[in-house]
Amino acid sequence: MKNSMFIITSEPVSIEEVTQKVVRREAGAIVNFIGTVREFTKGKRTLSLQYEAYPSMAEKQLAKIGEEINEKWPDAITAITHRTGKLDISDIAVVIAVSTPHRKDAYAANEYAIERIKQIVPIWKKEQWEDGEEWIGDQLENKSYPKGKPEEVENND
Amino acid sequence: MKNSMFIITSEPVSIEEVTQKVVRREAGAIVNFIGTVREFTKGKRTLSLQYEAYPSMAEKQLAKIGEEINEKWPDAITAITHRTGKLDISDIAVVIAVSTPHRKDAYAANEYAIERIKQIVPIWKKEQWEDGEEWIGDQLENKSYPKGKPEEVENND
Amino acid sequence: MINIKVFAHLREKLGGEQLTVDHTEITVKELLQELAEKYSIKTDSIMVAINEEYADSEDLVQSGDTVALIPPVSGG
Amino acid sequence: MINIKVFAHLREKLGGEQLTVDHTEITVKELLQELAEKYSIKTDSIMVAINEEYADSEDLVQSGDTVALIPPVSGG
Repeated sequence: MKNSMFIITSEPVSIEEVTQKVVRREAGAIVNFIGTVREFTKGKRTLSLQYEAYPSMAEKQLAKIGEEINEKWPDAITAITHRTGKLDISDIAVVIAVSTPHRKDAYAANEYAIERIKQIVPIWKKEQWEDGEEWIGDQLENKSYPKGKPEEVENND
Repeated sequence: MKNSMFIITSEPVSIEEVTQKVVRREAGAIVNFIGTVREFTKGKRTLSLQYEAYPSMAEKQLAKIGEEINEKWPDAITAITHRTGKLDISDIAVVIAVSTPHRKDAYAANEYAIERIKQIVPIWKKEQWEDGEEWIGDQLENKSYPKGKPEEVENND
Repeated sequence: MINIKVFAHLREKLGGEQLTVDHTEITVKELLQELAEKYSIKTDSIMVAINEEYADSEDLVQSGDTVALIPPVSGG
Repeated sequence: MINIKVFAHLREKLGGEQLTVDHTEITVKELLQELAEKYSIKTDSIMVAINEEYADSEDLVQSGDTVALIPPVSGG
């Protein structure tokens, strides 16, 4: 399973390991995105994070992002590993690696991947602060899915 | 010297090592660019590459790119290591790591760094093919610097 | 019988990872209405997956299917 | 004396990494003209650095400076 290109794991994520999966003779460019736990968000101090996933579906959705990337950038190869469980400040939550023959495509495809993860992959983040904790993305109910599923394109920061 | 953020080295480059230099509590996003030796360029097969640098000046120019990035993206931290000497297919020539609080800046600053490396850092690549070898970027003399130095903005692929 | 997986704040609210409801066939929309009433949850922002694929509100859930209630995701 | 470092194809063409020329003071432009004639090299595409900083064609090179002839770069 560790050899799969799209993984949900409770183990620490190795940048090298994810990157190695996309190295190939045809590619001259690899772009990585590494999401780490940030201490301050909008002035509020985070102590730690808890990530929960629906792992089997999340891996399918990551693979779907890989397919979408191949429709848009046929020469790109993508590997993504997302961690679950308790993470401390600066721990790695996600590594996305994309290799392409030319670098502009690697940047664009990589950025597309992280945008899509935030839209369609069933993973949830609970922030632990000094004065409480909260699941992110739900409690304000400021998002709704009238169609019962995510739109194809939707931008959230 | 290995602790410096901007390094020219004849040793293999570690993605982890360069990335670790930019990890910090304030940053939630790291983008890496990893330039590897590609086998085919415009249909021509490369056997290996030789990189030569003017190391002391090249490290100063890399540091200058870091300063330029901090003018444009004040919250970004940049580390760059470029290798010299003989490289085989898929070997890493350069690793650029940029960390920022928010991801869009990390992508933009990282792409800026690789563009600038290709403009102002005194490093030269010699391609070895089956039927010969050639220093890249000079032999066609299709570039000229009437002012004796590179323009501030110039795009080459 | 339809198995229903719940996650994140919903899992905490409903006190478990899995519920079951007894239907031979029901639309996603009807199922959400039933769950909203039974468990006093808001379902406006809930996405639904049937057997690990996102579903539309008019899609049919059948006995034996696994449904997941998916609150707005926040990975990455 | 002015030290001149050369790189890449220029180094191979001139058969070494370092040349010297004897001037107390000379502009970049004049120095390039002199080198172009002396070594039969084209200097249109050559950038010049004085003591590891890029220089303009009107900048002055002085005795003791290290000049680098920098062909179009191709790193990355």
